[in-house]
Parts: sequence; C-alpha cells; structure tokens
Amino acid sequence: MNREELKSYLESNFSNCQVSETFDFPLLIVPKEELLSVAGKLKNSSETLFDFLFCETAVDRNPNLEVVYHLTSTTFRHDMEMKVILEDRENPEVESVYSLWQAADLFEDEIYDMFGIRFANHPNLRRIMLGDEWQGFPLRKDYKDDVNIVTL
Amino acid sequence: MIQFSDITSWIHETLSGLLSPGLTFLAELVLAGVAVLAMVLVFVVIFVYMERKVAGFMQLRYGPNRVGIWGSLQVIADVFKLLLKESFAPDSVDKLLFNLAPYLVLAVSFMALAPISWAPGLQMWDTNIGVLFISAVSSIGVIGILMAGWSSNNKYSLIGAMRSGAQIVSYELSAGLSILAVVAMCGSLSVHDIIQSQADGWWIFKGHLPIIFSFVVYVIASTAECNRAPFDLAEAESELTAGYHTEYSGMGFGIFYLTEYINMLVVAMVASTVFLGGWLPFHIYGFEAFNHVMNFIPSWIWFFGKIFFIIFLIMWFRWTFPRLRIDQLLKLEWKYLLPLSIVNLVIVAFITIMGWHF
Amino acid sequence: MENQDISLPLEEQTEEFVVNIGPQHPSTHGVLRLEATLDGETIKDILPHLGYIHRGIEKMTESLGYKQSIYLTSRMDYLSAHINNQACSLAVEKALQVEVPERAKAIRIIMAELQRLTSHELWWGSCAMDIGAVTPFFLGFRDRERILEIFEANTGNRLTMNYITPGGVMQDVLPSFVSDLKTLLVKVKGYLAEYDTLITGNIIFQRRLQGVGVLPKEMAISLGCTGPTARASGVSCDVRKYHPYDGYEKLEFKEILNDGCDSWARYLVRMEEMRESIYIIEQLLDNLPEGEYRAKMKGVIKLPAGEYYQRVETARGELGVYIVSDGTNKPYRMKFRTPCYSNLAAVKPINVGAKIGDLMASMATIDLVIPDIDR
Amino acid sequence: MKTVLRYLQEVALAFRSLWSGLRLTLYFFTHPRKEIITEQYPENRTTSINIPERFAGEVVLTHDENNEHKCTACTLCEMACPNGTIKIISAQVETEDGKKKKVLDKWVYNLGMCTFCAQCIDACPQNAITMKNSFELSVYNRSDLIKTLNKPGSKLKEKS
Repeated sequence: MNREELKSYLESNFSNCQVSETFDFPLLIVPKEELLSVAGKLKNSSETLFDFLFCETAVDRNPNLEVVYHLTSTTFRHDMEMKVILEDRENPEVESVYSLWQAADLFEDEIYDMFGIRFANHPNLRRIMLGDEWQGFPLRKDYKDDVNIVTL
Repeated sequence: MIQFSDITSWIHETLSGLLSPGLTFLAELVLAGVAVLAMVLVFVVIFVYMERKVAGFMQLRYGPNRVGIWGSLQVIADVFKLLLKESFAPDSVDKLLFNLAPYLVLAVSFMALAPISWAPGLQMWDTNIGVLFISAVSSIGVIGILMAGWSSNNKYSLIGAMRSGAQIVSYELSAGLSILAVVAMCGSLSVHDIIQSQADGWWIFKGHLPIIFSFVVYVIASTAECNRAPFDLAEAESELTAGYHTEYSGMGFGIFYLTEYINMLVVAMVASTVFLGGWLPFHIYGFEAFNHVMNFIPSWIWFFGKIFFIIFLIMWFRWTFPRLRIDQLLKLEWKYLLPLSIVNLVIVAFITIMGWHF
Repeated sequence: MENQDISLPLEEQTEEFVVNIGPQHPSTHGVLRLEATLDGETIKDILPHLGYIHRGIEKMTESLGYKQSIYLTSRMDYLSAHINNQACSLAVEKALQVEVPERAKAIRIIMAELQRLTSHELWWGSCAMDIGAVTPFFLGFRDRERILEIFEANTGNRLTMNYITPGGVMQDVLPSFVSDLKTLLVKVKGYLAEYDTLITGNIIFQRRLQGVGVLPKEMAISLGCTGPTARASGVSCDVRKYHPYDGYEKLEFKEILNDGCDSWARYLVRMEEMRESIYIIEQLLDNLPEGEYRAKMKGVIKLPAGEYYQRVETARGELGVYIVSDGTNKPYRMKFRTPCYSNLAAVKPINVGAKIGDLMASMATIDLVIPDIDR
Repeated sequence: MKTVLRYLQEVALAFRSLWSGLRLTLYFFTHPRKEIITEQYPENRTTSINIPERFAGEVVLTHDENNEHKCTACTLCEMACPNGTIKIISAQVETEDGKKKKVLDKWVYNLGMCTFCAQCIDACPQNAITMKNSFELSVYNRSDLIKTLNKPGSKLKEKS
C-alpha cells in the first residue's frame, strides 16, 4: 500500500483512533487502553503485516508524554507511525509491545530510563543506561542538571 | 677440533684431583645445573626476541627496534622491568598455592631438560629411559597450571586452567605415541642411542611415511602441549583475557612466560633429537664430499639449527592461524590424531618386524 | 542454587557460574558488559549492561543547534562517521526542502561507501582477532589506513570528519581525488584477495563460524535487526534499495543476501559488501558531476515545526534520525535509532546454549560498536 | 571406499587451506622491505612524513606581512563552536571621526577543548581564520593550550 492507501485504510479500520500524518509517515494516534489490540491487528492483518518495529521512542510534550512507534512491513514495504499519548505525568504507564515485537525489549528499557514511562508486562524493565541509583529522568523537559555540560 | 667430551672429562679430572669423590659429585651437580640454567636463560632471551621479530615481520611491522641495535636489548630491559615490579597477590587468593604454582611449573620444565644430549658427550644424565622420562615429566606441568588457576580465585583463571588440563592430558597421548613410533624402530628409549641410531640417516628420512606422519602429529601435539596458538585456549586473550595467569604480576607472570619458552625449547629439542638426528649432521648416502663438508659444521650448530627450525615452525603457526574452540580441540585429538597415531604405530611395528626400514 | 537439577545425586549437582564479560574485556571492543551465566563452558543466559560510555548525545542536542548536533553524530558510530553525518544532514535538508547539488551527492556517496569499506576492513581484522588470529588485525588496519589517507587529504580529519553538512559537503574534493581513488581501489581489490587467502579459506576459521550463532529469519525481524546481521538471515532490509537517498536510485548495485543465518553467513555478507561498495564507487568515479559542492544555506538553521524521520544504511545497519522540531533553532527532541542498539538484542538469543568461544565468534560477526549502542 | 576417499580429500583440502595462509605470512616475513608499513615517526618527521595540506591541526588567525588580520570580532565563530573553544574579547575604540567601533582585543582559542570540526571556519564571513596542518601540539602545561591567536600589535585589515 502506498501512503494514501494506507492512510485511508487506517481511517476506515480504526474508528476510535485518530489518523493524521507527519512529514514522512501516516500517523495513528492510539488510545492507551487499546494499544495492544490495535498493534496486534496491525501486525497480524494480512493487508498490513507490520512485522518490523524499527524504532520506538518517546517525546516529552510538556505536560503530556508521547510514546512513538515506527513500524514497517518486510512484505509490503510500507511504513507508518503510531503514537500513544500519556496524560499522567507522575505515573505514566503503558502496555509493553514486547509480546508482538521483541525489539521492544531494549527500546522500552531505554524509554523507561530516560522518560520514566513504565511498561506493563515488560520482561525485564530496568534502568539500562544510567543505573539504578540515578535520580530523575534526563530526557524529560523538567529535568534539571546540576551542571549542563553544553552551556557550561 | 675440541670436543665437548674433552672439556667435561677435563673438568671431572681436575675436580677429582682437588676434592673427595662425594664432593666432586656435588660440585659437578652444581656446575651442570648452573651451566644449564645459564644456557636456557640465554635461549629464552633469544626466543622471546625472535618471537617478537617474527611476529613483527609477519604483521608488517618492525617489532622492537628502539633498545639496542635492532631492539636486541629489549628483552633484557623487559626482564629488568618484570624483576623490579611488585609481585602482587590479590586478597582472596590461596597464598601458598598462588606463590608456589609458578615455581612448580618452572621446576618441571627444567627437569625435562635433564636427559637431553646437547652435543657429543655433553649430556647430563644418560639414562636408559630418557625419552620416556621427558614425556612423563613434562605432563606434570599441568598441575602447576591447575594450581595457578584454582588458587587465583578468578573465574577466567579457573576456566583457563580447566581448559589447559583437558588439553594437556589429551595431547600428551598422541605426542607420546608419535615418539613411540621412532622408539619402536630404533629399539631404545635412551636419548644417546636414538641419536646414534641416526648416524646413517635421520629417522624422518629413513622411516618412510609413518615417521613423517609421526613428526607432523608430534609438532601439532607439542604445540598444543605448550599452550601455543592455535591451541592457546588456556590463555585465549580474546575470551579469557589471560587465562590461568590473569592474576599474576611481576616475576610471577615472568616465570609463566619463561616457562612457555622453556617448554618450547624442550619440545624442539625432543623433536630434533628423535626425528631430525639431534646433533648429527645431514648426510646423503653416497655423496662423500658433501657429507665431509657437512661433518665440518660443528655439532652444536646442527643441533641449535634444528631447534630454531622447529621453534620457527611453532611461531609461524601462532601468527597465522585462528584459535580452535574447546570441543574442536578435543575432537581433533580424540577423533583424528589419537586413532591415526595408534594405526600408525601398528604400521611402524609391522615395518620394524619385517625389517623394511633402512 | 535455585537452578539446580534436584533429580541428580548430590555430588552431580552443579552450581551456575556467573562471569562478567566486560566492561573491560579484549573482545567486547569497548565498554560493554555482558553478564553471562555459564554451566562449564556452555552459556545459559546473557544479560547486557550498557551505559558505560553513555554521553547523553540526545540530551545534548536539545541545547545545541542543528549544525552542532550533526558534528556530535560522528561520535556515535565512529566507524561510520560520514554516514551518520549524512543521515542528519539529509533530515535537515528534507525538512527545509533544500536541493543538494549533484556533485555533492556523488561525493557523499563515494565518501559513505569508502566509510563502509573502512568499517568492514576494521571489522574483518578485529573479527579474526576475536577468533584468535592476530595477523589479520594488522592487515585490516593497514588497508583502512590507505582509505583514511584519502579522508585526511580531502576532509582534514581521519576519524570524525564532520565533512558532510546540510546542503552538501564542507569543501570540494582535491583535484587528484579521482585518480587517487582509482589507484586505491586497485589496491583494495588486491587486499580483499589477501583476506580470502589468509582467513576466508582457512579451515579452522570456517569451522569456528559455521553453524555458530544462528539467527533465524523470523527472529531477526522480530528483534529489529538490520544491516548485514539481518541480511545474513535472509531479511531484505537495505535502506539504499528501499528508501534511496542522495542518488542511490541511479546506481546499480546488489543487495547482498544470504540464507545461512549463522556467523559464517554474516562474515560472507560483509566480505561481499566490500566488493559491492567498490563497484558503487567505480560507477561514480568515471562521471563525477561538475558544479557546486554545496547549496547556499543560512548560518543558523531553523526547521519548520513537525516531525521528520530519515534513515540511511550505515556499515552496521539502519540508522534512523527522528527529529521533533518546534520551529526554533534547536531541536525539540532528536532520537537516533542506532543499528547496534537493536542488533545487541540478538546477542542473547543466538548464544544461549553455545560455548564461550562461540560467544566471541558471534559477537564479532554482529559487529557491535559500543558508543553506537550507548550514544 | 567413496567415503574414505572423500574424507581424505577433505583432509587434503584442509591442509591446503592452512598452507595458503602460511604461505602469505611467510611472504610477509621474507619481504620486510617491501611490506612493512610502520612509520618511524620521530626519525621521519623531517623527511618522509606526509601531512596533507588540509589536515585540521589547529585554528589559526591569518596575519599578512603588515601584521594585519581580517577578524571583525563578530563572534559568529564563537556561536558556531559546539564546545566553547573560542572566546572573542572585543574592545570599544573611538575612530577618528568620533564613532564608536568594536574591534578585536583578544582571540582566545582553547586547543584542549577543540575537536577540529572546522565549523568556526565555515561560519566566518571574512575568511579570517583557517586550519593549519600542524600536528605536534602537545605541551607540558595545560594552561599553554589556551592561546591568544591575534599577534600583539596586530590590527584589522582595512578594506581596499
């Protein structure tokens, strides 16, 4: 499917999700509760077959947190972007997609480490880069460095 | 030309004239020990230098070239550095075994030098079981390595020591069997007799294909016994950092390093004695003029030349081949070398009985 | 003690043996720590611990401008510095819709393919060293040096060049560039033949890699592996083919695929990629376009608000640059989807049940660069 | 019989593959003059060493024969530098016709911080600074790394 077809496919099949587009990809904004079912449909539906999670990251749109999934299909070679918006800044939690794409294991570890977003049912959620004793989540916009090495 | 036997008998007579028989014996023991020690240390220094140069040239670089002419004093400088460094033992090691292990390994490799015949008449101990003694003694060294690995209380050391144990115990067999092939042909275990039996041609030439095969097996097995690449699993720097001597520093490490080269020396000496005629010159039957020229070259040059040839072979292997895996290593021994060696030995025995060798 | 097999008699029960491979270890090529659980020589479990060289590049970009962030990317995968710079430059150009001159595009591709060659040559040397042969390491470095000399003469630096910049390249190549490259490529072909004699044909080396570290196709897709690692499992994922950039669409080249799935397949894919890179460069050398080497751009770059994603094929796999811009001169968020971070995930599943020596072999053929993992 | 033959063939192939590797290293060993690539650095620093013209060694502020430079103290290079290597200290002077003008007082360059990315050179609108291909930059004292690039008494080159 090309980009336009994919966009209309998403619009017609995921009625309770918001469909828009970014510069490069069609974008599907998924409600937090339906993440796993929507992702599972995208992965397993014979029309889309998004079997390759090539990037998963988060963006801190103060005050909301967004988890961004970039998906591609090794069969059809179409790409899309999927987003989950988390409004709870104190205790953000979302379902892990590890059961669908194993690549999420390390990606989600890093997101937890940098943004403090917890992933439910993740096999081994840990602070992979910074270590357990680190205070705060550095990539959040409200994180305060003692010393900012760049503007020093 | 001065023969070494003249020198030794002259020393013996002078000492007997001065001292009582018991003291003479003691004095000779000390003299022989010191002489061998000095000789071996000189050899090791040359080997280390040679290894570095061979490695350097094979790897498109010069090797040491700053200390002395062509870096010839580099090894001496390194020995001094090792001597000056603190021999440091970590807190959690078993102190007694940790400190004992290098000396045990060193002592064992020196013991293996006892029956070697260096030149005509220059032999410390002409026992009738010489070759057997060497192969028996050289396998004790593994105890020292296991001690070092176990007492270091380090996981890498332990894995290295275990690998080394498995490896030396296995390769001991085919090394022994390949020597046995020559022993079967010449009918004696004495080092002196084996050399004398090659006066009319080295065993590798007059022993047909089986002895050549034995020689190849012996070189492979002895490379493994020395823990040299491609069989350096006990050290395996890309897997176990430094294997059984990870925790050693200063002269403790220095002794392990020294031992590696002494072991190579022993292996090269045995190989040249058993297969390449020891200190005997190269003769071609029927070419008297050629043989006369060969005779003119002193025996020690022949012996050392053969040693350096074998050592170069071992170094050449080390700087060319990748390392085997532990199961491949054991498979090579138990599935290929050992059965083939046994078959080979049977063939050799058959040839000997029929008297088909020259 | 909890993993003991209770059915065995007491003297046959064994404890598991936890060994930390790294952070300082000769064959992790950097500060990666693998916590390996061993049973004798057999690996039971592997847990990677990262962050020993985490510099927070993503955080730093939020305080720096775009141009200054691009220079940081050469510090991620330092063996693909050109390609990393190219990825960021492409993202910025895409957002600003800048047309890059043809000459600049050609120079970029030549540089990127040379970079891939240097990277694979270094990988070849260190891979052989992990298997235990030391001499190839020096050969690899010798050959890489020849290419680095070209980089040094044309860009001024050897490792972190900062040569590819938004709009084109920093400075034009030397007049002798084409002739230099032609002599170089002849040499490199000779070197590749030497590699095959010394290591590829070697029976010990083949036996060390064949059947080791098997990564099935489904697993490679699920784990998000890219680059030669995935292509050796039969996953077609070459970004140069599927999302061509900088004029790759005009060039003729093969995507190297292998269905072997093991370390040996990964080795062969990389060896073949080197030949393919030479082929790509040769196509461009004969008709290097004349003209400008750089499009005019403003001193301070401001991207229009929005999200941009650009991917390129580095020597190790797919590098993605995800830029969220809020319209100011600094990126709101910049995420680098680095190939090694995803390929690292393959280390555990392919090594459970293997020997320690196999771990080194399969790690070497996955070709991890640790700063690329940690960023 | 066939399996034995194939087995022997395999062994022969194995030995041949090992021998081809050995032959290559033997070739390297016996042709040191041709193959060795080590640079004998301190000895060849005046003879065979090759430092390309473009090699980014350090930033210099070019002065012409009249001890004049082109820097207008606009601080674009300072802003372009990603890691605060450059510090431009400017002074206000009064020109003959009574106008106040900003001129360069000190062009401070911290070599210890520099990553040789050449962004300052790229940013400079006057082409006042360039990269020099010097490479022996080590000093005994860290404070020696902080250099003032404008020569004493130098002044801005007048536009002709």
